[in-house]
Amino acid sequence: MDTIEIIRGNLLSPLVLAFVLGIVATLIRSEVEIPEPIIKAISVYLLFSIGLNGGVELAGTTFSEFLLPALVTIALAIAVPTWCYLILRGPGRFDIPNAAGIAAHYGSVSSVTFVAGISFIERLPDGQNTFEAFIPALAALMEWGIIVALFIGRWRMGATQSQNSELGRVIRDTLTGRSVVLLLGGLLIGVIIGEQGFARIKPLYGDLFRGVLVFFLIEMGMLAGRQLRDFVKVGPFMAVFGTVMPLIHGIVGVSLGLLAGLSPNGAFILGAITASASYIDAPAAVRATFPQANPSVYLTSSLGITLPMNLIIGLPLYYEYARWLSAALGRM
Amino acid sequence: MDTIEIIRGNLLSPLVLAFVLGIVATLIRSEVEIPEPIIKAISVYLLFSIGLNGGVELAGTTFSEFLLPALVTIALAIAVPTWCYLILRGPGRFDIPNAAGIAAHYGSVSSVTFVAGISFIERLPDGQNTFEAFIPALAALMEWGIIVALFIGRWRMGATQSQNSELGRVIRDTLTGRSVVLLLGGLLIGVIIGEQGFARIKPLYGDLFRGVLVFFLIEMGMLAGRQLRDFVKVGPFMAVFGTVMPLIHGIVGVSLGLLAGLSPNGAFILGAITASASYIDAPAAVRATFPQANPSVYLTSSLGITLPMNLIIGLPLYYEYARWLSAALGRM
Amino acid sequence: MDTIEIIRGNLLSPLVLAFVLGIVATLIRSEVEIPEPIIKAISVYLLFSIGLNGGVELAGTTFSEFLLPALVTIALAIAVPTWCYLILRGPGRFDIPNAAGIAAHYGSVSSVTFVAGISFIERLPDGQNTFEAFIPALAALMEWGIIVALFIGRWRMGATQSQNSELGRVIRDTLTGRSVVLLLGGLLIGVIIGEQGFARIKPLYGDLFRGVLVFFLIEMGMLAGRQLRDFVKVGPFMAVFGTVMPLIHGIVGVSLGLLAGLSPNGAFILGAITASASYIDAPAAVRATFPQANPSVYLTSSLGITLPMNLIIGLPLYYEYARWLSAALGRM
Amino acid sequence: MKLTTVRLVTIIAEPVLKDRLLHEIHACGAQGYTISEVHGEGTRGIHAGQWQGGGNVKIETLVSSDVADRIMNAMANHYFPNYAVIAYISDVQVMRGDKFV
Amino acid sequence: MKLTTVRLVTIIAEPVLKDRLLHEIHACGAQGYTISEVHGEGTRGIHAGQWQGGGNVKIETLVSSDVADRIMNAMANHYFPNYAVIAYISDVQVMRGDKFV
Amino acid sequence: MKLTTVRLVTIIAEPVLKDRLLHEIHACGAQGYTISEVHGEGTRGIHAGQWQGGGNVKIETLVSSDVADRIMNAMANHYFPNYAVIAYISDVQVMRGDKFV
Ligand SMILES: Nc1ncnc2c1ncn2[C@@H]1O[C@H](COP(=O)(O)O)[C@@H](O)[C@H]1O
Ligand SMILES: Nc1ncnc2c1ncn2[C@@H]1O[C@H](COP(=O)(O)O)[C@@H](O)[C@H]1O
Ligand SMILES: Nc1ncnc2c1ncn2[C@@H]1O[C@H](COP(=O)(O)O)[C@@H](O)[C@H]1O
Ligand code: NA
Ligand code: NA
Ligand code: NA
Repeated sequence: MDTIEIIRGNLLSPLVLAFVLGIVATLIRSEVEIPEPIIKAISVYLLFSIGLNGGVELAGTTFSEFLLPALVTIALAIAVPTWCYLILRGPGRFDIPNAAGIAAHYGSVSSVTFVAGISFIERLPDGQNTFEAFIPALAALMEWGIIVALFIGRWRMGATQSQNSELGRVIRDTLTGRSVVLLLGGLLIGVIIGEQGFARIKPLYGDLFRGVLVFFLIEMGMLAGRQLRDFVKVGPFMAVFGTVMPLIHGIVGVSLGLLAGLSPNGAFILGAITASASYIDAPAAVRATFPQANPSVYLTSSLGITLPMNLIIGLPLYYEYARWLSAALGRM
Repeated sequence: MDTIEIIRGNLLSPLVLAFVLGIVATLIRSEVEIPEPIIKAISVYLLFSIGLNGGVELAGTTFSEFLLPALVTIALAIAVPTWCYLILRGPGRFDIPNAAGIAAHYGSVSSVTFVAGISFIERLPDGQNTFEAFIPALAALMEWGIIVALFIGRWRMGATQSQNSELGRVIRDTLTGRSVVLLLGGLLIGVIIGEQGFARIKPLYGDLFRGVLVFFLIEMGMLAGRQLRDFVKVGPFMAVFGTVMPLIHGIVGVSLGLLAGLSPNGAFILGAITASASYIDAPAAVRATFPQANPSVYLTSSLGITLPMNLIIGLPLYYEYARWLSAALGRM
Repeated sequence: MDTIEIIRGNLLSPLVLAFVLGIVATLIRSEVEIPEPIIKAISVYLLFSIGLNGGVELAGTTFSEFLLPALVTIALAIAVPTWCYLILRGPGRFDIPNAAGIAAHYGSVSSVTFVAGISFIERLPDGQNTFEAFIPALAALMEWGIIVALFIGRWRMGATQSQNSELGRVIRDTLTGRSVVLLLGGLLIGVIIGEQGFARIKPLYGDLFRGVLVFFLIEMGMLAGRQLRDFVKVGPFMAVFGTVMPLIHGIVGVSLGLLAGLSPNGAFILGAITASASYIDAPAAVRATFPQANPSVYLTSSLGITLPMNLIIGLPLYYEYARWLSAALGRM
Repeated sequence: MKLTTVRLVTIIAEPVLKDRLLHEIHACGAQGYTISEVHGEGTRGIHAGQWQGGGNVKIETLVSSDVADRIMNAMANHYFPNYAVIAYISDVQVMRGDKFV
Repeated sequence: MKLTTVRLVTIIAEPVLKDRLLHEIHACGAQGYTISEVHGEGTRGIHAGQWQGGGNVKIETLVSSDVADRIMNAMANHYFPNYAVIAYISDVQVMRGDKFV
Repeated sequence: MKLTTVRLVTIIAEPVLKDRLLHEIHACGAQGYTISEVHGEGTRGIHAGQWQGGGNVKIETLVSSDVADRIMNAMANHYFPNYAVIAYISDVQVMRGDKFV
């Protein structure tokens, strides 16, 4: 009942409504267009803001608080793509490149889902809307999932020299990728400038955040809408995979997060990260390493199925689960 | 005297000054450039904001309050292009495609004039700066004027089958056009999220609105400035048409608005919408349906003559007239 | 000690940190990308904001207060390029086109350094963070340095007719250039609308200013980073020239500013303007007038050496010097 | 390496025509196309897209000689009279010619 | 369908030259042009537009053989020595050849 | 005015290939290149860049006949099988042919 309330609250939040507006606009073939440079700039802004806000709060966090969640995140970045790969190869009957390619998507992070998860928390009443300041660093660590998946694929295929050099390039690109640099760079700057330095730039990086995210989600909805049309093409297996796996990953992420000592809110965000499927960094990396893999499959499932699923019902579910499990553990 | 004060106040508002700066920059061939993607994104933002703000206020409005103004707006969307067409064919001596093309422009809505009208009201002191929340829906209805004009033209020409299919496409495009989707989508989202949901995105969609509009008007000024140079080409008839017709439409729109029960401010905005000439949707639709019509004429008159006229002297006039007529009616 | 504190404070300001983030991102070849249209729009915004804010404050300034600083600025716009030219021809052993080209850069204004200087002041505690409202007009005057340098070059080369017509075009372009139009246009609009008119657009042109500047500086850092790589190519003479000349110009600018009656803060900003080297208007003008001059030299030195130098250590130095000299003069 | 010659048809048109032209070339038998945003000036005055930055679209399509002729005829009949549009053909060499015919 | 052959002159140049080149080709007799934004690299090092994203402009103009020669000569005399610019000519076929000459 | 004929190789490819293709053509002996952003459709379905606006890159390079052959072979061997990419060659005339060989 309470859960239903939370799901309803999420469904009727400006974020999800904007996302749905975007989907609808695409389905009725309306010509609402948010130009690509704007979208690129907004994603830089969102990631940098999240880093900054985290950094400002970070003061006082000890390394030991961070250590366990970081290890858990690394474990997830190894385990999730691996087990996705196995499922896709086994029951999924995909060949190696496709299995590794899809695993790379589900093993890494969708910035939109991540940002929406943070915004989900910030929407809560005061006192219930805080989470660990180092969360952006966890999101950066989770990007490693891409590398793990590609590595598995390469290894199973017996890669040639030239393909390995391509993999080397992908590893470098992932480590210096946009999200990683902006999240960690923002975090560091936030730590250095502190509350006081942040105050003067807060109108942009704090007050506007949610409004900009709503704007961004109109475009994300249009993107997802375009993929939705290809829904049928991915086949029943991927339709189920794209809906069920994120739910499982979300549950696992939340659980491990709580066990690693994260607050319920922090564990919720870790769950959202784990559940999310990348749709920017992973496609580029997979295309470069496994050109044989079919982009229709991994793009349609991550953008057309998993992204809407996570935004619309995933987030409130992970949140409720985090609260429930935390209460249950507290009672133990 | 009071009217002159209002005109002066409008002339010296940041909006009109930014517009004039844009015109001047173009005339001295300065290279101030606001890139196209920015302008596109800003117009999405402006329309969506207006929809949102309207939606948030809409709670409590009954359908019966909306009905009469909506009917009046539909009547205007039919009458204005029709009578423009007749004038352009008669005294104007234009051929059918040109007459219908120009009528499509004056029969529909310029988003800039609409947004500037709303901003005109919001600038007023508290207590005098409210208007009916459903106004964005009226603007969306008025877009139908394009279809009416094109329909008249097609009918008078005895259209071929293929041309009719083109008209079908234009009708669909108008109904699912950017302005309509953003205004109505924003309105709906605003209704759903209410005051409370809006509070967190207000820094973007409320506080920044006027500043962004000023920025936008610099570019609009440059656009109008470029058309102003072609002023001479449109000939004396269109120069008079582009100046006088909006004034008449403004007066008519305000009057009918008041009779339909709108507040003076609401009637003023309906007047501004009626007076305005489209310069985005109409040109595209006319070009697609009547390629024979000369774009120099309809673009120069709507952008180079009517837009500046409305922004600079039209708005304060319609406002004063709305106040005067409302007082006069009140006295009846 | 106090100076070191100020330098440290500047180094750890969000502005400089964002700039450094941009440099680092480039050096590790990260793909953070802020698209060009965004950067163009932001620079329009920054210049227009500065003009506006100046204009709003301008009320009450008498022409006589402005006269002496304006004359000093004009003197600097003549003297700085001239003496740069002589040094570059003499000890620098550059040919005429290269000497004039480089002089044009150091004789005019870098908007980033100018804006960062203003932001440096606004960061100070209340009561110490004001400066003369007409400062944007001084920056616009200083743009003339480009013309002076090109004029010297043309004169020394014995220009042909066609080359003179090119120079004519450059003069016109400089006078109607983006920075000049936006600074002066903003100033004028600010004067007209006053505090009251500004209040409603302040959320955009006031509150957001610093945050947007931080965003902008990420890109400027990437730009400087790309030039840094070419550092070695410019040779030892330009490396010294690019570091030392700005310092001298900063000292001279501050000193003359104080003598002309500017406040220490105002003199500091005049110093920053004088010290800065243009990297947008000057390159275009030089390329058009002296195609023989080598762009690697003037771009690398102004963007790769002088810009970071000014932002990182120049600004706090000029500020400290302004305070020190003002105190010393006060004691006389 | 075997190269075969195919026709490259280039169309430069005002943006309002984009969708219709793509439909047209497809109907004439083209298997693909490439579009870029350009702007320009010709003998016709202002056109409806011009205030949006003077933009035109350039459509390029590699086709067989027959298809090229069909496209040129369609252009001449339906577009040249009323729209700001030009079209031209050149010969280019490709590797797997059958991909384009 | 009658096709005539005209010359397509393509110029790729740093953006600072844009207005001058348009003026130049017009003076040589071109009736129109199409511009696109490109970027690239050649034998010359950095040029003044390069930091703005390495941008160049590509100007294409359909002209008669005479005009093409005049443009190439103007390029060789006024621009090749000091600027980052290249130019090349190819033959293309158009329908209404008189539009371009 | 002496004009020499060189080859213009045009490659249209999904953006993920950009850096590798530039490297490839350089290795084959090209002295320069020009890139533009385009989008398009061909016989292959969606590719990874497509959701980013359907973007492709178009790479043009003026080269000698030998280099053109080497580039086409490299394309056929390494890229045609798995990527959305096409390539074609045409002849163009330039003034200082030695700049491109
Ligand atoms: N001679 C030409 N060379 C290159 N492009 C041209 C030429 N003439 C026209 N164009 C292009 O075709 C578009 C339409 O031309 P027009 O129909 O002559 O106005 C122009 O905007 C240019 O982009
Ligand atoms: N071989 C080439 N093929 C294609 N484009 C070239 C070539 N060489 C130069 N360019 C283009 O022409 C511009 C100027 O070349 P350059 O004068 O050699 O620096 C470059 O930025 C490229 O866009
Ligand atoms: N027949 C064609 N004409 C022009 N461009 C084409 C053609 N076929 C493919 N292309 C371009 O090459 C890209 C890749 O094509 P494909 O490998 O067939 O999917 C497309 O996105 C188009 O930009
Ligand atoms: Na994941
Ligand atoms: Na109207
Ligand atoms: Na200077």
